[in-house]
Amino acid sequence: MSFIFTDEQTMLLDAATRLVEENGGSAAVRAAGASDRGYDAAVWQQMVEMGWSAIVVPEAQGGLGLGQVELSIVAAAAGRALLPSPLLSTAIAARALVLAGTPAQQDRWLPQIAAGELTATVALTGVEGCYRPGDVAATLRTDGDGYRLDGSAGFVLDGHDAGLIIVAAKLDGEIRFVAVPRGEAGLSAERLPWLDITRAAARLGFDNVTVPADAVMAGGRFADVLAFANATLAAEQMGAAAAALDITVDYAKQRVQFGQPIGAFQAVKHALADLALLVEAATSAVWYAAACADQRPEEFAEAAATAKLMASDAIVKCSADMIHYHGGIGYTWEHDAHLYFRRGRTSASLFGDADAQTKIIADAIGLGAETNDAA
Amino acid sequence: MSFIFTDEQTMLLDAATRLVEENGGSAAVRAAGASDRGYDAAVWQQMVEMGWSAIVVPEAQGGLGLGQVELSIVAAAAGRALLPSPLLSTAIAARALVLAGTPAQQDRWLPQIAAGELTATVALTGVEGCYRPGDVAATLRTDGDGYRLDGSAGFVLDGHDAGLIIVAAKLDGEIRFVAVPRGEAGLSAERLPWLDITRAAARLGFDNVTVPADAVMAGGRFADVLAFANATLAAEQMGAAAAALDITVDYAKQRVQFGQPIGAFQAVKHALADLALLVEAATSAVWYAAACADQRPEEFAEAAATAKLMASDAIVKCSADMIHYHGGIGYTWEHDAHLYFRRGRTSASLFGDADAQTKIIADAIGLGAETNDAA
Amino acid sequence: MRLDFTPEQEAFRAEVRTWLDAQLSGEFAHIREIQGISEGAEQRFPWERHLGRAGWNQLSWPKAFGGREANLFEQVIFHEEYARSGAPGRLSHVGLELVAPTIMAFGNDEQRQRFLKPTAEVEIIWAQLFSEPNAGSDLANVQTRARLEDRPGGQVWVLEGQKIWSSFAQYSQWGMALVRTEPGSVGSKGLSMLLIPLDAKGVDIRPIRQMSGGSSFNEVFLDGAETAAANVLGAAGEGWKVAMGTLTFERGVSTLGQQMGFRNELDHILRVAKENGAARNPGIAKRLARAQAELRTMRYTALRMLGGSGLSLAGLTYKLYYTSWHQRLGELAMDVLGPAGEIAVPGSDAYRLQKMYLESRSDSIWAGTSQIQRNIIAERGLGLPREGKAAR
Amino acid sequence: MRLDFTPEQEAFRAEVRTWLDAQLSGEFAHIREIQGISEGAEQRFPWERHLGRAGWNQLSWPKAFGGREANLFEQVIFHEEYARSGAPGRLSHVGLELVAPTIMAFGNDEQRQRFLKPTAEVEIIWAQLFSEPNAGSDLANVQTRARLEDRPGGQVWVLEGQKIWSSFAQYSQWGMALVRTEPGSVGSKGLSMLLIPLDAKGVDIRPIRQMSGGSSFNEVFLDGAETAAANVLGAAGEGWKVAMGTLTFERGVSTLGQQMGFRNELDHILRVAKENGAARNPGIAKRLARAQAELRTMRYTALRMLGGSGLSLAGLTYKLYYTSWHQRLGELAMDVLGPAGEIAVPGSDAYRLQKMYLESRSDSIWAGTSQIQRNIIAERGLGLPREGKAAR
Repeated sequence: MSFIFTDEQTMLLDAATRLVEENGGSAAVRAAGASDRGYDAAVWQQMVEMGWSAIVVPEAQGGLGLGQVELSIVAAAAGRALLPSPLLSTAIAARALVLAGTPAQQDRWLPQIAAGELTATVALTGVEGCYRPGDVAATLRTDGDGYRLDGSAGFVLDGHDAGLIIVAAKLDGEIRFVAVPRGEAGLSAERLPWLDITRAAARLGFDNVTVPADAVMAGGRFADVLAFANATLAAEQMGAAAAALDITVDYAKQRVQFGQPIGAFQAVKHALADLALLVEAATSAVWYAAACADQRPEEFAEAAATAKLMASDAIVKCSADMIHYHGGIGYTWEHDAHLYFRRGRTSASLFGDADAQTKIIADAIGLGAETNDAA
Repeated sequence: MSFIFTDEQTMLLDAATRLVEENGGSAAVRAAGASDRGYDAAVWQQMVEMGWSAIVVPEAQGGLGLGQVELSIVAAAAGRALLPSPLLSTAIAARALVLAGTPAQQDRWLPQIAAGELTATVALTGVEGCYRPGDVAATLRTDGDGYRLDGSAGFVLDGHDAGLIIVAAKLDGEIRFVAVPRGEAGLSAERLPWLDITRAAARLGFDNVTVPADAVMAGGRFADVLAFANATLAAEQMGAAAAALDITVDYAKQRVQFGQPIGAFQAVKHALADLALLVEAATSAVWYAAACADQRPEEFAEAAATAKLMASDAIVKCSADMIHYHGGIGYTWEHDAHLYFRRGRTSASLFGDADAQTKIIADAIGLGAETNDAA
Repeated sequence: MRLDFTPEQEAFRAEVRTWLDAQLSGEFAHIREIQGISEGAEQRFPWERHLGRAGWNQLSWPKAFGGREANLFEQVIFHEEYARSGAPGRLSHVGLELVAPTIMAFGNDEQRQRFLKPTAEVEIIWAQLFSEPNAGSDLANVQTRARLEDRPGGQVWVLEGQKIWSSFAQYSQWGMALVRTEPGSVGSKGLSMLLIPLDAKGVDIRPIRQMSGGSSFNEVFLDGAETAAANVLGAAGEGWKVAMGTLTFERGVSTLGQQMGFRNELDHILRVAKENGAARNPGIAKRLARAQAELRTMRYTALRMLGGSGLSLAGLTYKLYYTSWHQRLGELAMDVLGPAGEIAVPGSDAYRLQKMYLESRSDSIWAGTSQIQRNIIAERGLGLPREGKAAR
Repeated sequence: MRLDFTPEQEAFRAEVRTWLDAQLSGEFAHIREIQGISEGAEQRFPWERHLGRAGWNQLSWPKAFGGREANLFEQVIFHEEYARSGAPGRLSHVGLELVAPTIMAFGNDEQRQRFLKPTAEVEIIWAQLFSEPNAGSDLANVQTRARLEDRPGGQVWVLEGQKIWSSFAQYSQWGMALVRTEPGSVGSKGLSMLLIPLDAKGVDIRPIRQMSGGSSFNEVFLDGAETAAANVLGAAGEGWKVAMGTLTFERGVSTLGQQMGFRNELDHILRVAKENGAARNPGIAKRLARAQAELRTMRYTALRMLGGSGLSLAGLTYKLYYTSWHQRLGELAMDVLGPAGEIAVPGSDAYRLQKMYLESRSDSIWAGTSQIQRNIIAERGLGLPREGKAAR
């Protein structure tokens, strides 16, 4: 049992922190978010060179074969600066391929992902953005030896740009993942005018898209893919929450009113202490979930839901208080507080909101039937 | 339109405040609550002499024919000191008689109540203490010219002592009130070991109790009686919340730590300011509900539920913080903080908890069907 | 404790309603479409001038200043009817609710004669120039300086400094500015309240883009801006007293109009919740019911505050209460919309409610932060001691 | 970042479990029935002495003092197994977790020799005598005085004053008292930490009845009580340094045992909620799930805090987090029970949970109020400046 990073993990954290510090910053993040792609390809190239696209890809497919702890380390670092990149979307897609793909599918796509030649994403929900199996709005039907895909998907991270989309679709009522490469006829993508302006999400349309039989994966891993998505997103949120707190603490030390730094007033001090509680709780929950992913799969569903719940609480509250304790300046467009605030709201609902996460936890403690009507 | 008391109401308030100050106090309240009766009969006699038992009794039956504002004035004054008396139970029973009783029933009972010769109470729920119509656990069945009453009732204020009990009972699935005098054969009463030690509640048993036909009242007023009960209880809660805040504010001005009164520390100051918000909100809601009772019956159900919700919030939070900001002393048996805290919890659930009140409000704003599963 | 209005008051209500209905189904029909506090200024000013010419803007003012001397209840009725009509809030709010009462209370006859009528008729739009980058919560820390200088036409005040967070200053002709007129003075001493023309040289007004995208606030740079020596409100050196007077006017009858705006927002959210099924989620339904309960409570608190005499505890708590309520309403709106609310297509429910959600974040900052409000409630309302001097 | 235990650690777990199971199904079977922190003292002391004689109380201590020098993980395992066994919390907590570490850190060899073994074996039960009526949050305001006087057998400290909130002092033979030994000194200067016998003349111990009905706390009146001159821990005048050392021991491995107690409470509430149908209320179900999530989180925070080096931010936040969690759990318990929970018949679910609900109200007061915790987190954890001196 150990609660500290290995030397390798510490090195990864240091390198990630450096990369993000060098490429983050308000202007760069805003410009990247507002660009057509939604991120800076040069920054992504740097991440690829540092091996981030290969972290969760098995060594057999040219990856690093590392775990959720390592993925969470880089996600948290990127989250601190809200640095846009296809890291999250691509890592979750890679996870989906590892979990549900056939060996042939894995051999086809994962080496390209590991090498940074291909970005990928997952399409897990309809346009309403809920994540119960019933909310999946893409449908597969058999057509000769293969299939056709119809319907739509919402809130697809980098969905207008990613080279490969792992789509959750219903086949005879069961959810299956299918790998749809960009450019497939009948696939349309429209970037959404999202509340979050530091990352891109798209609405996808599937209009009679041809899906060869060998593009359909095994079923039954929908909840698992969601859990990995949430565990990784939670790491990002935790990083963002910690940054929002740190920036606010720094401001409270410098901003003088009534002859002393506002951070010397108990009202401010105690509010910031309460935020520290949330950040520390998120930190504990995120690393616990990451460790479970790698070492205790039987606890992972609950741990991932817990991490998402705690990290959402932290980013939502820290960013709201970031605005407030900066005063008028914090309410301006030029200040970054609203970027964190926007990320707080959108990330809390992405891959399943607090109700969805508490439902998973309730299931784990035997309250499953009782909370069905709460979902 | 006017938002201030009339001269008569102000005089009533002053007199009530005086009576409560003269008869309240920690030792007197504790002794009265712990006595067999649950209150001090001499204090009740004073209240009777001041006309409190006659407030809501129509002039035709020897009462004062005053309204809910006047009743709330005396209830709030008693609430401040947690002064035990059959005021609340008797007033609600009188209301029930006015609302649902036949002229003969009113002429029989109300003059005795107004004169203070008879205390009364209402039995509105089963032993679980919920207040949906389905929770009524007393049943009427026809027997010759009259009826028989079976079943039980819980949380009956002064139920072991009151001279008359207005029992909500089901007759062919519909709720009817029946007037059951103490001493009726088959009526049993057991005082409950209640969390609230400054007032008495009992569990009643009905075992084949004879109910003459003329003891049964009109149906359909269950929700109305509950609304009056809650509006009156809310006034009491508001008084108690205001007292809990006042006592805590006084202590914060006197208790010195770190060289200054603790009330000079922003942390304490701001917490007490937040309590003031709750007390002011409760105050607004209570008087608004009282005015509606007398002047806008169509708004009364929602207003009473709102008053109960706001006043419960205030007493629950003020009393919890009363303990906390008194420090160790506030956690002792000898300090009165726990008396307010106990009253907070029990009064919040009495006559319907927060879920029940929000349900009434949701109905009023057209969300009725939607919240059925939340009740 | 009466809830009903007199027949005279009901007749007044009918008059207001009839007038508003006529305007809003006629010449100003388009005005109901305008949403958000920073939209449609070019259509709103003609409407607000129209209200002023009809006497509604100055309803409660003394007859000597062109008012109707309406009592509290008539004001309540007007604000209720105005909000019910769906017409937008006032861009001329600062002039009508803050500057005009200050001029009435502290101005001399000449100033009243000169400014009140054009203010009521929205020929002058006013900006409040109090806050500065280093004088936010700590308002007394004003650094903008004014000194008297001789000019051919007489003495003038010459101003140097920077003001910030001035609502609608980009539309204003005049500003009411709290400035330091005694060199070397500190804190609340040595300040004066000057009325300054904003369309003159030395004044540079720059709108600030707020996090919701719109621009209601401005920075105002004063670099040698001038105003006549006579344009001081109250005596020179008494600026702090005048400013404190202004701030008490913030809790006026217009709070009832604000509440009707809240009512409209809650009704909008209720409608969406019923339409999209969110109201079937028991947690959402409970929060909607609670929002309803608290809004009702707020209304009665406002009436208690306005109907009572002097500064009540209810009045002190009012701003903090609605701030917290409105921010929670913003969150509830987003939860009712669900993730779809994150996608804001102009004109959609999501667009309007998302804007409200974002804009509500400023509530706890302006007009005294929630921390300042709690200090005031605790010290003035509950009589708790001030902190040790070093900590103020 | 590893969650698994080594085979050696698992073997240790088996040893602990086997031993506990044997005792608790044998001689001490009745001990599992005891609930509440102020019940059944006469049965609990023999059990705690038994644990001491078997070496479990001093698991982590150096071998020189009779310990096993167990590492963190073995301690974690022991506390997990102990709590899982259903045996009650320790009345000897003060001696084992606060006094013994203080003696190890600040005592001399003679004191270690004399006190550690009997403390581990619960032959000495200790009271902590720090707080006073006017020294609560402001601990340095200690007024109890001690002066050295000559006696036939040598010099003794003679104590005058009053201590309060001493847990289990009614059972204690010795007390560790923070007293003022330099006449005229103020604040944290001039204090000493004395070890004093409580069964001597001049000591009057009066249990305080707490709002839940039980009596865990005591007032201790010292009126000429004496202790030998040698019974000072650390040097005379260094009492504040010693006291601060003691307070850091409060966040030890025993927090994990406390958490297992929380686990048992939550499991109890879950069982009741499933039995009485409260879990079908979606609002209740969500709160139960959240309590579960936060308890898991707390466990990992505790492990981070214990496994890290030095005083971490996680460690500073720990007490405030569990305080808030536990008080909310008390409220949740009552909501799960519904109004029936207000009727407490001894032995019932309502009785146990109502007691927990009432007792949880003290969590935010003792061992540093929540306000003191927030000051510490902000100043030591976030580096925020101290308030102006006058406000401290």
